[in-house]
Amino acid sequence: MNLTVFALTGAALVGLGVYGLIARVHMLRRIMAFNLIGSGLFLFFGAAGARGVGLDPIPQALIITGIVVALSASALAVGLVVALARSSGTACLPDEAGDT
Amino acid sequence: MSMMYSGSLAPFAVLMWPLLLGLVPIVPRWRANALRLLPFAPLPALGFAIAGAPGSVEIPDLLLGVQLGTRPDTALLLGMTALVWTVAGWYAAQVMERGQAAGLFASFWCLTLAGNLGVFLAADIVTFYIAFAAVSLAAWPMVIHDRTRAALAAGRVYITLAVVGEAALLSGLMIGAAAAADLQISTVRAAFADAPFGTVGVGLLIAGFGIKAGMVPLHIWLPLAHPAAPVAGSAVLSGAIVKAGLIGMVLLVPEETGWRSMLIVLGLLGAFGAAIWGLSQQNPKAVLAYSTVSQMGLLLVLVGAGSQGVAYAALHHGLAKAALFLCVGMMMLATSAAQRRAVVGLAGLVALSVAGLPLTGGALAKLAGKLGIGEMLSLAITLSSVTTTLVLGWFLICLGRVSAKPQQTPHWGGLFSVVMVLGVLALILPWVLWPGAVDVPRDYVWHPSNMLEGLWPVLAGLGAVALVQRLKLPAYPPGDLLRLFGKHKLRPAFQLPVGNHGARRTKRPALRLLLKVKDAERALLHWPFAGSTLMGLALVLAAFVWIAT
Amino acid sequence: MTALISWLVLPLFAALAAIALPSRARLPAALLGVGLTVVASIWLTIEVWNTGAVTVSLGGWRPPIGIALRADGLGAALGVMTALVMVAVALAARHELAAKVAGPRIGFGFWPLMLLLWAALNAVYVARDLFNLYVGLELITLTAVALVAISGKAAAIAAALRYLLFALAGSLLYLAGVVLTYAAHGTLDISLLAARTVAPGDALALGLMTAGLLVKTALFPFHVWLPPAHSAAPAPASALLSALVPKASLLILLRIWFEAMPELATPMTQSALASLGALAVIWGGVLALLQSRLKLIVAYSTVAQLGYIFLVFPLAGGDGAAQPWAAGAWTGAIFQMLAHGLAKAAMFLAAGIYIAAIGSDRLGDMRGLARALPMTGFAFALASITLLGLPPSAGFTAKYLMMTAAFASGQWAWALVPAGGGLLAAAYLYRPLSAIFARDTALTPRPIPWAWQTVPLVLAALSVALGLLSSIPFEFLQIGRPEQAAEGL
Amino acid sequence: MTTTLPLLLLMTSLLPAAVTFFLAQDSHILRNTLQLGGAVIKLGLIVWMLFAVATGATYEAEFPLAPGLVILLRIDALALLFISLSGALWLLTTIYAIAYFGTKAELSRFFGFFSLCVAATTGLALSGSLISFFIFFELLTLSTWPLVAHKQNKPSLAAAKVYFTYALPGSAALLWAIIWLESATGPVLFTEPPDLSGLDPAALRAIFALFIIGVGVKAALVPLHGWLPAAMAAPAPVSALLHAVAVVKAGAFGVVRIVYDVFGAENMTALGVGVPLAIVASVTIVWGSFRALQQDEIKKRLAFSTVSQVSYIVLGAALASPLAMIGGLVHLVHQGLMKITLFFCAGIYDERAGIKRIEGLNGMGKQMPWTSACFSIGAMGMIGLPPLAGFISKFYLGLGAMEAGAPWVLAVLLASTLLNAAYFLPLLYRLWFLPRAEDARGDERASGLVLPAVVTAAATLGVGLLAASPISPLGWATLIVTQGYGP
Repeated sequence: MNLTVFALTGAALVGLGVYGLIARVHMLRRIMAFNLIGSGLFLFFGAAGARGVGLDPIPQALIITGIVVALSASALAVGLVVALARSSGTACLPDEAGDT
Repeated sequence: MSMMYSGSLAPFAVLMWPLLLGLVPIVPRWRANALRLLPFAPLPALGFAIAGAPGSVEIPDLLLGVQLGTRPDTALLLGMTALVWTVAGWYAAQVMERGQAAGLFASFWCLTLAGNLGVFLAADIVTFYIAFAAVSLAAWPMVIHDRTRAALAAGRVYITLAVVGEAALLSGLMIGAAAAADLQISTVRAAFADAPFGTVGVGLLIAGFGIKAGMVPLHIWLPLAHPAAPVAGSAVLSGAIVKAGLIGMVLLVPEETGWRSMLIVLGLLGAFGAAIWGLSQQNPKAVLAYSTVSQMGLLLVLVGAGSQGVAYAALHHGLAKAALFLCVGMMMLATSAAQRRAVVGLAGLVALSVAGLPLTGGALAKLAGKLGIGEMLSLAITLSSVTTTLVLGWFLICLGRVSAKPQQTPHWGGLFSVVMVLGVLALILPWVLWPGAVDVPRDYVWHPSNMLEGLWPVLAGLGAVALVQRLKLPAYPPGDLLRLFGKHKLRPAFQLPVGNHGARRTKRPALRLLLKVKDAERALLHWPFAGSTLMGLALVLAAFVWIAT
Repeated sequence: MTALISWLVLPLFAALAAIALPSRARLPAALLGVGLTVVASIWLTIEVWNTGAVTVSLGGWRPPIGIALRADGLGAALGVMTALVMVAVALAARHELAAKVAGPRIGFGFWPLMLLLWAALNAVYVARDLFNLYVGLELITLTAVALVAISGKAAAIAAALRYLLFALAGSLLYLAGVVLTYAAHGTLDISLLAARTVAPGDALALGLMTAGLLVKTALFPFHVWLPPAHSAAPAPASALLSALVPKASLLILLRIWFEAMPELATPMTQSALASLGALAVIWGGVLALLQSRLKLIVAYSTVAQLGYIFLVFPLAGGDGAAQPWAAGAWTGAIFQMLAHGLAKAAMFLAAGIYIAAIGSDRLGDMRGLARALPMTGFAFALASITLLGLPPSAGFTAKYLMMTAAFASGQWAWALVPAGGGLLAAAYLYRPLSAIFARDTALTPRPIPWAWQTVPLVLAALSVALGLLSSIPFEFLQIGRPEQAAEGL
Repeated sequence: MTTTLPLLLLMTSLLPAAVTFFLAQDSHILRNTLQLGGAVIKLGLIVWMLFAVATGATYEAEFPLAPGLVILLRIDALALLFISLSGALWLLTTIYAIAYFGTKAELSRFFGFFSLCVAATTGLALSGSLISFFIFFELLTLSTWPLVAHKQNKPSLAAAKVYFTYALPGSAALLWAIIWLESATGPVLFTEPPDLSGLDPAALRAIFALFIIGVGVKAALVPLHGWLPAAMAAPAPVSALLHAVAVVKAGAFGVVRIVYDVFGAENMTALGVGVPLAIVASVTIVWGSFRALQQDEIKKRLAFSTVSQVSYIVLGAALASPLAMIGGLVHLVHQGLMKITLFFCAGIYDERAGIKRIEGLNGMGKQMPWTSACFSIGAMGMIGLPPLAGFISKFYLGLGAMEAGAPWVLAVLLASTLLNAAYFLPLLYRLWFLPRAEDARGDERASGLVLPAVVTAAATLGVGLLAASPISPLGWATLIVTQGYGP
């Protein structure tokens, strides 16, 4: 039962993330949305891995790896956003700077 | 590798000799005096003919297999041609001015001569065609030799018709050869009877030969070209070269064909029409040219009627007509009244012979020609003597009007005697050759009815001459039909339409479309759109897979 | 086995060394690493050629617990191509990106990133586990993005950021697919998945993964990030990005569709993918036609060239029993990957030489450069021949194999794509060529060292030679080829 | 030996190409030695092979690329006819080109592509399979482009562009046809005709059409001929090569191969595509001559005359009767000899006297007698005047047309003869009979230019005069037809 809760929460997070990723213009928001989706997926993953008899170690390993990857990705992204903001004065992509 | 040749090389040598002489002017130093060689070019052929044109040869590797040889009639004409060319060559060597142009003239003279001999020697159609092409096309430079406006205009008409004739002839020969699956002239001729498109083929042949033979209405080049050429050139053109067309018809046009009757009709048309039209000319050479058309018309009638005497008659005409043209030349060179009288005398004699005065070679020619053709035709031929006498009488009058040349020309006498020999031969030779050429005893000539048939038209003609001398004749420049059919002015030079070199095409609409593509690209770049499309695609793909499984 | 491992770790160590060592030793270390890795990849290739596909279970643990690596013909061939490109790029970068020329940031950053990228690519070529593939893919993406941004120019950063945006979205989709797959089957090993029983969730998983990979492969209409990114990077980086990076995600697509879940392939999806490929060919070609900067033309041509490869799905795919042409189509697609990799790298390196010579890659400024830099011009021309798919280049071999398969399988319409695409390529490559080979020289170029000029020439020549000697590579590619590729899905 | 000889033939032009590219601009001696050496060796090999093949020897070399992609070099009689033509003319063109360019710029590039072009032609002639034919066909396209663009000025670059715009779609069509056909029949070798039963007639007709379009571009069949007149912007040796030896010939040769070795005459007739092809060829013949009549630039006029003349070969192939085919095949050689003579001379007029337009020719006969004589021979041959080469071809084509029951072809030949005369005779007239312009200059002090023209002109005369001898092109063509394609 609690597994389903985890899975549903994961799904919800993913949904929220997707909305943010597409609808938001500011790059930092998009990065956060990306992390939201990531966490959602990992939550779901964990729930999926915890089924059946005993605990399946693999998802945990994978999730940890995934989190690391996502972290480094976010780091690079933030770095780029900062650089962008420094060079062009805005943290939005050139063609979207206009719309909010 | 098959053997080089079989048979005797004599005919081949006869043909090669002028070609070799034709190469002489290539050496600049010899160019100036190349004219001296002209009289010697035809000599081997002459000897060959006098010896009775013995032997034939086959050279398989040359061209598509060259075959040379003669039959009685071609042998006759071969000899005549050689004789005419010899005398004309002599005249050219004596009279024409030396120099660069002379070298060119000499080369083409020899080439034309070789072609002219070739049409009588060839036994396969390829060789024949080549000879025919040589004799037609190589004569062009001789026509335009003087470079006068008239000469250039004449040359233009000449070359155009010559090329057209060549093309027609080639097509005709192809049709025949394809049916015969062989290149022998005799075989090809026989094959026309039941060849696919055989009739067309024969028609094309007649057109090709007709142009050369001055058949009405394809004769238009002749009255322009013959007067325009230098005298020696006119002599060979009118005397010998036109016979190439004639022999072509004799050799290749089969007896049983509807075209024959057309030949007769056109022949008669030429025989009388041209003679009458000749009266409208002032230049004696032009008058002679028209008389050539009319005489060729007669010969064509004989061909159409399948007479045996064609070659025999042609022989006489060739000699006589060449002599007449040379007489014009002598007249131009004559200075004293005595010389002028002598020329007119000789010309008159030859003219009478052409008209067919009894006991002259011309009379014999006419008699031989009339043998074995219908009553009506022989009557027509007899009648034609009237017009012939008329036009030649008119020629003599014009000849008398030729203005004398102020200063004396060297050895006029020698030159004249040579011309005289030619003229006399025209009168005599038919007597000598009668036994070999005509298969009725020579006494036939003395038959009173024949004498009468020969005499009265001439007398009538003379009367007519006396008449026309009185009344004022209209004077036209040569080139009858060309002018009739609105060929407004004869242009000397070739002027060809020059096309535009392709206009630039503009491709603006395409460009506008491409720019639209660029805008679309910018839209795709827009993340919200791109992102949602991406999610959409993921689901669509999933849906596809889902549906399928 | 040793070959495989060293082939994987050598570039990694070299990358670390390039970061750690003092600046003097950096370049030698990097070049040493490149050299050693090349040796390793040759070694691996020979091993694969002799003994067939090389399989390694890390730490002796078999799947599903452990992780398996498997170097088959496809992976090894891509590995060799990568090695060639890497060497060429390294040689070119030695001149072009030397710290004193390009500034300290690039001088420092380029080498570790390049080696890291190499390690990641090799990992993807041999990984047999969907999640490992994910990690490798992410590593590739991050290094690639960094390479784009390395110059630090505003345009470059914006391009890099957009690239990252698309790429991350792609990885999330892929990851979601992976998670669903694991949820359904409890394993991510390709070989085990191939033997699984189909679950209802597979369709969605496949769709998500495919979509994610399409973005990273820059298939139309998700190609938009590629041209700005590839043209903003310094030329050697662009060479890596265009020649190698998209191939990784493409390879994963092939692995999933042909090895892991072949039974899910259906005519509709296959032709959907192929149609996107066809559109990419046209769209990329037309846009390349509209560009006035050499690097943009080359970048858009990448979009177009990648499109061909997607024809493999209907041609080598399609249900039905053993299909003789399937092998041809599959091999043709891979030939296209290899040929394009070599040729495109050559083109970008040539562009780099031109930029170094005249400081611009506008076609207008490049007029008559063939006179000053004939070898480079010749290299560009040779590479163009490959991209046009003219014989005897490898591009032609690929085109020929695909078209034959199209006719043989009765789907001749697909043959229109390579045929038309070749003409389009001729159109958009003609402009730079005619500019380079024009007579009047616009700018006076700076002298370029001979050694540098030969680099693109060799690469381009290789892309042609691959076609001339295509029989051996053809054999090699059949090693460990998935059955589905042999017989059709 | 049997396998190495084709390779050697290819190498005699490939190696010079490869080396020449990397020669310095001013190493003239080495470059010329390479070029001439290669040409001479090749010619020697060809002559040797002529005798060997006449005694029934066959040479074959095979290189498998990918499956189905096999380069097969094979020497049969037809290949030998084409290769001996290109071999002989290549030598002459090389001599001519060396004299023509002297010490001009970019020679290493030029001669590199020049020999590459000939290598492609050689490969084309030796190709024993469709796919290898295509490969060399493409190589030819690529190696010719730099030659056309050689001058690098606006017109020649434009010409080169036009050339590609025609050539590449053409090759696309060709590749399409090949793959379509081979997907049903498997790889097609010229030795045994493929089994066409797998394809329905409609498809076969379409394939045939695609084939003809593909090679028709190079053979300059109307309406695919636009590139050829444009390409006259190239230097004279290139035009000579383009029009007489390599490109246009490759197209015509391709038509012959496709008609007789891929489809086979009887299939072609059965499909009813022979007559349409013959009609296309006829239209080309007439239209080309007609356009030539409108040009007042010498080389342009010659170019259009090529358009017209090359279709004689196509016509001969299309009529599919033995005699017509002999005519077509022999014209492959004859047209080459005559047209190369004309282009050599046009080049000499341009180079030595600065004459580009026909008005310039006035009176040049006296100024440049040798050149003008050669030009006249070439022109008269084109008209088809006996006993020159052109006459022989025309004669056989005519006979073949009657044999094939297509008398309308005679009308085409007739028209073409007249048109040829109409656009060539005026040139001769200007050369020999019109007075020279006062400012006319020009000399023939470049024996390297004049000699090749003289040789080809002599050959034009010779092949006509000795047509019936077994060693003449006609003899060889007859051999080919009686051996290979006899009914």
